[in-house]
Amino acid sequence: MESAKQDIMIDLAVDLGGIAMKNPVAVASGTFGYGKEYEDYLDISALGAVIVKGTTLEPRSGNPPPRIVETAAGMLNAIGLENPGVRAFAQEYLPYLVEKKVTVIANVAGNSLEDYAAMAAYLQGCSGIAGIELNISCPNVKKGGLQFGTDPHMVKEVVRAVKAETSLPVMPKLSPNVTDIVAIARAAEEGGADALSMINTLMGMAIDIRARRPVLANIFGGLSGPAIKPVALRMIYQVFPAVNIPILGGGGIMNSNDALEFIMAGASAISVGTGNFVDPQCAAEIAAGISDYMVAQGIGSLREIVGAAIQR
Amino acid sequence: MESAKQDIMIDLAVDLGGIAMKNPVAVASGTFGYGKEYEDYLDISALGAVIVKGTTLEPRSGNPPPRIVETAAGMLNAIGLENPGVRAFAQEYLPYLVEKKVTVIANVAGNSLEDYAAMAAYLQGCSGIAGIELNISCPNVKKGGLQFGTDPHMVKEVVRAVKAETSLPVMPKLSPNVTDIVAIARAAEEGGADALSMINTLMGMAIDIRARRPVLANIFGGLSGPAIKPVALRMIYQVFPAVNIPILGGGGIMNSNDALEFIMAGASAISVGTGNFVDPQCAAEIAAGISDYMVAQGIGSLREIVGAAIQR
Amino acid sequence: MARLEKGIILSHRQVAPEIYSLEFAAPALAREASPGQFLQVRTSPTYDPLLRRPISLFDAEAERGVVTLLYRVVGRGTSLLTELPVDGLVDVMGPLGRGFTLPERPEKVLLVGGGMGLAPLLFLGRMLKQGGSQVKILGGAADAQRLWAGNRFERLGISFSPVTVDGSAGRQGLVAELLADWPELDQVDRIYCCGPEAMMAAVSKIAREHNIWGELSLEEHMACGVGACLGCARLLQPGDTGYVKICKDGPVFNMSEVQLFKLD
Amino acid sequence: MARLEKGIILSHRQVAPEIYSLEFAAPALAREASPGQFLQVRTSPTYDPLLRRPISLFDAEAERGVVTLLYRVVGRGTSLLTELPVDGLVDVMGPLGRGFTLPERPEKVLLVGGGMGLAPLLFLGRMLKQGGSQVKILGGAADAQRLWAGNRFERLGISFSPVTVDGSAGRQGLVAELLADWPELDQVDRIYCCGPEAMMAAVSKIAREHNIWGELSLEEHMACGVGACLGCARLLQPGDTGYVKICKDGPVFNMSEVQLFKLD
Ligand SMILES: Cc1cc2nc3c(=O)[nH]c(=O)nc-3n(C[C@H](O)[C@H](O)[C@H](O)COP(=O)(O)OP(=O)(O)OC[C@H]3O[C@@H](n4cnc5c(N)ncnc54)[C@H](O)[C@@H]3O)c2cc1C
Ligand SMILES: Cc1cc2nc3c(=O)[nH]c(=O)nc-3n(C[C@H](O)[C@H](O)[C@H](O)COP(=O)(O)OP(=O)(O)OC[C@H]3O[C@@H](n4cnc5c(N)ncnc54)[C@H](O)[C@@H]3O)c2cc1C
Ligand SMILES: Cc1cc2nc3c(=O)[nH]c(=O)nc-3n(C[C@H](O)[C@H](O)[C@H](O)COP(=O)(O)O)c2cc1C
Ligand SMILES: Cc1cc2nc3c(=O)[nH]c(=O)nc-3n(C[C@H](O)[C@H](O)[C@H](O)COP(=O)(O)O)c2cc1C
Ligand code: FES
Ligand code: FES
Repeated sequence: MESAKQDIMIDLAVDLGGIAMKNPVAVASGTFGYGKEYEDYLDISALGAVIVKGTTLEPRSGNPPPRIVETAAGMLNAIGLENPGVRAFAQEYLPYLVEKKVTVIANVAGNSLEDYAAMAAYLQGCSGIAGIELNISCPNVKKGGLQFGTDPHMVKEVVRAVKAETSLPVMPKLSPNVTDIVAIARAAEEGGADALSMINTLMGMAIDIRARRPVLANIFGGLSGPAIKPVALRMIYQVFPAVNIPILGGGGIMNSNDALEFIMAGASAISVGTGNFVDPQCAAEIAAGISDYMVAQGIGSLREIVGAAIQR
Repeated sequence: MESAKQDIMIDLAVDLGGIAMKNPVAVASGTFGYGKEYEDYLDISALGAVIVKGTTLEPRSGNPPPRIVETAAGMLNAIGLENPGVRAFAQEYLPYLVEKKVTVIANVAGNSLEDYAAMAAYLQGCSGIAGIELNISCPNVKKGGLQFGTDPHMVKEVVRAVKAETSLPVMPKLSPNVTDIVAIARAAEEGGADALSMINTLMGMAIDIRARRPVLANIFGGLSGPAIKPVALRMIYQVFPAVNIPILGGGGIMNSNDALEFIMAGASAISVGTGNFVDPQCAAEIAAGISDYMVAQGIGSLREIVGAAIQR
Repeated sequence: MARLEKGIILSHRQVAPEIYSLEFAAPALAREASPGQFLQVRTSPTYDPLLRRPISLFDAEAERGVVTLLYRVVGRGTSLLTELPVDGLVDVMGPLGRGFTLPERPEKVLLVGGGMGLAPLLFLGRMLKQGGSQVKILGGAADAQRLWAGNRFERLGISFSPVTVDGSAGRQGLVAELLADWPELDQVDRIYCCGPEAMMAAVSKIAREHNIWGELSLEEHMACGVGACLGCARLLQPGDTGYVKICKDGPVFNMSEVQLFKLD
Repeated sequence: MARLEKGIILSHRQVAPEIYSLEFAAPALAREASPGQFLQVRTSPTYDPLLRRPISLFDAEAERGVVTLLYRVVGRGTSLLTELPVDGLVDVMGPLGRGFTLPERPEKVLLVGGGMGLAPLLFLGRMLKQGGSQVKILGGAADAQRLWAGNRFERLGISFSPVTVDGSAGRQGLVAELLADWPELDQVDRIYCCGPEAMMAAVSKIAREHNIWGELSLEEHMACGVGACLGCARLLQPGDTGYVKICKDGPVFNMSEVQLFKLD
């Protein structure tokens, strides 16, 4: 028995709806910049995927500060999608990642269906992008953002519009701020989504009692980190049996045990966001930890345990 | 200036939609039993209100264990509304609270409109109850519970049905697991709610990776504690300008600074739940802390700062 | 009366692999506690970990006003606990729960403890001896080191019969096996037992077969520790309609009430 | 190159009310750091507090391989930090950010520090002296005790002129007032400044009026510390269209770039 385990060939590679990942660990959009920021800390080409900071059609300067505030086992952010625009991204930041042979997933946010479609069309022409994550759930953009992600019909439409413009795998990122996550997930699948990214941040706020006003200039921000893990797991667990496309799971993942919880809840791969801030090497450590677990348990492919916790 | 502050008369009493509270600090349903459990630790008659464990028309034995699990800065519970039924509550547990002159708020949960109405009618006949909190948001009851709290129409109906049976103040407790909390709050107000209790737990889960199954026998549980505070604050902040009835705010309150955040977000009074487990004296300490703050800031009535953080 | 106390730590040291002894001043607690009760211990001033941890009273010396806990590091809470410095404070709630039932007159008593299950038995042994009972203890653990508590029983004049899985002290095997072969079993009036559930199941079976009155101590994850949250629910017998609360109805139950079907 | 390191703590003590000095072994860090840079320090192994805390390099001695931090306890993170024991490890990330610009040839330099703003100036003073510059420092604080760092400057041969709010050391008043009256101001080539924003605003004004080149160090709340999260944004001038990131574009900026309009 013991020796059998040692002989096992571990295959860490994941096909996330057409996005080929070397291992199941991606870094989440907005928490890893464009990769270069973390190059001193880990070998970014060894990551499963780098999901770059959310881009918009035109450059955006983002929200005024304060943009972040720590909360119990979490943090709120209201960056407001500061980014140089999709063209500058492709010209100035993408080449570095391509040179490093990183699996790059672009993350796009728009104010309208047309914005999304235009970005998809533009990215279709850029080589070196493995897939597109649709940020339809950013709580920090006042116009558009939130609506797309909370209405099943709009979710379907935006996915459809993007799919019409690109042959790249398309992965909408679902907002947890909804009554019925399954309906949203099904709508995304119907729209042609190749995978689902779950979850984005919970909408929250903090108040500065000395100043008697919200801490964040934007008032509301997105809650991330360990605090939200139970909610993320629950939503993935609910969605997994309801769809036939793979799920990229995330929300509070800090170590490989957390990652395994997500996988057993139904995630085919996972993303690390806030965890990068706390430990800039944690994405690499999580991949190693998953691999160790597979060896120890005699699991050849992660597929064997995706959704293993689902009670039928 | 300084001397003026010293002279100020602090009035801690709160009228929560007809529920007269000695001070703004209530203990949350399900976290304080029927009061007696904590009598060794604090003077329960000095609390603003004791909201007793959720009761149902008939006794319920609750969910099988495990019923609770700790999470980062929070916990999940799936008690499943274990309780002796509304009659046993009134006969066996209420007299102790009445004798102690506690402001008692009953918390009722039903499987149908009729259940709620019947309990309201029954409680109308019991003396010593200051108000009724409607648990329309318990995520641990499979039938009914969740639906009521997530559909504005149902919320309005259940409040209306209860109001028709009782002259006691009625306070629905809103579920945070919704896309649009403002719509739910407005519906409750339209149904005749005298106050709103916000928020109940977020629906979450945890997975036992060793057993490869959910930790809780019930699979899902309600997330409470400091982890959810940012979400609770956000929802209260959103609802406060949209309604004309007072809000009992709660979700992760552990100390008086937390409580003041809720008050400035729009809560007229607050409830402490999970905090009681961590520090059984914290409800009393929070009331004292609020009072100290008022003295230091020269605030005569809490009303002066309710909603003070709202940006218009 | 239970209370919330911050006790000054008098000593805190590792006594065996993963096992620590924590001694603190808490006169009222030491006076009022009875064996088998437990404390809810705060392991960190922050919100992670959030909940208190239930730990039995290893010893409570009313005269000295001192309480001792014996705990094993198993996770984050207990591992943070090890960092509490001597002269610092430990934040505890208690005494909680229904402890062991002491005999009204002196009896022949056998204590049976496995692993950390030895923890609640020392204080019990002290009180039984005080009441004039004749007390012996069978203690099982992985190895000799983890039977460190044995000395403490001997010091109370309670003869300690060790059993270890690796045979490094006493008989090799399981404590229930030693009990089954115990020569004086038929003279025993009472058995008090604490340890892994499989062990307690085996001990209960032996007690039942020999018609010996017995009590055991159960564990469940807890939030409040006072019966308010209904989190520590347990079905004592498979067919029961209601759940007991380990923190309030227990942790100690009569062996006849409990049918153990949960294996560790 | 920045790195993630766990440094062995060599000394850790309170040096003034609320102020602690933490010295640890980190040879690579000490070698590569430059003055004005900072570390992101983990204050707890749990998730509350979650984020690292930015702390300046008070000193970095390449030869000894030792880094020193000087920090004030203001909240939960820094208060947990005080509990790190000597011989234990401190988990740091760095060196981070753009530090002070050192002159290419020896110059007449004035350091101006207020409160904890003295922290990044010692290492700077050391490097300036090493480069042959003539360095003096004006240091302000609430009282004499909180000017503990003054000695450390003196030891480097940097004359320290104290100002205290309560007059318990040096002139009574604010450090910017001392600067305004500084007799040799017109001979000064450079001013490096760190402290409360109101103080830095006053110092910048004086520098501008006297046409003195100057740098100052800003603070913002941070998550990543490496320019990835875009959390530590700041508008340097009221009309700017873009936000700088304090962690990466700063924390040090030229006084001419910054218009301080945020008062502490
Ligand atoms: C009545 C009672 C008395 C106890 N007496 C002792 C004692 O004297 N010495 C001792 O070493 N241990 C004792 N335990 C077990 C002790 O409570 C757990 O080992 C401890 O809670 C583990 O906490 P952790 O944070 O280190 O582990 P983690 O696994 O990180 O804890 C996670 C959560 O699970 C809970 N938990 C984990 N294991 C247990 C358990 N066995 N029982 C209850 N809750 C658990 C924790 O309290 C926490 O809420 C007792 C348990 C009970 C119920
Ligand atoms: C580049 C830089 C260098 C610094 N160098 C030093 C130093 O050498 N010595 C020193 O004592 N302090 C220094 N500070 C300030 C120090 O970071 C804060 O005092 C510390 O983060 C407070 O943490 P806390 O948990 O104790 O306080 P809390 O108020 O509980 O912290 C809550 C949150 O706010 C953040 N925060 C609070 N105050 C500040 C602040 N002034 N700047 C940035 N974030 C803050 C914390 O990091 C945390 O995320 C520096 C700050 C920056 C940005
Ligand atoms: C500072 C910050 C910036 C973020 N920016 C984006 C973004 O641009 N686009 C996006 O889709 N998600 C963004 N997110 C959300 C994360 O990608 C991730 O979904 C979320 O933080 C939950 O995961 P975590 O708990 O591991 O951080 C951001 C999160 C943080 C903390
Ligand atoms: C163990 C437990 C049991 C609960 N039972 C009930 C209940 O019976 N009825 C109800 O309306 N809310 C119940 N709640 C929710 C709390 O009343 C409160 O709304 C929630 O825990 C959020 O507040 P907190 O973070 O302060 O705990 C329960 C919460 C916990 C933790
Ligand atoms: S732990 Fe709350 S009822 Fe037992
Ligand atoms: S702290 Fe993340 S960009 Fe500066």
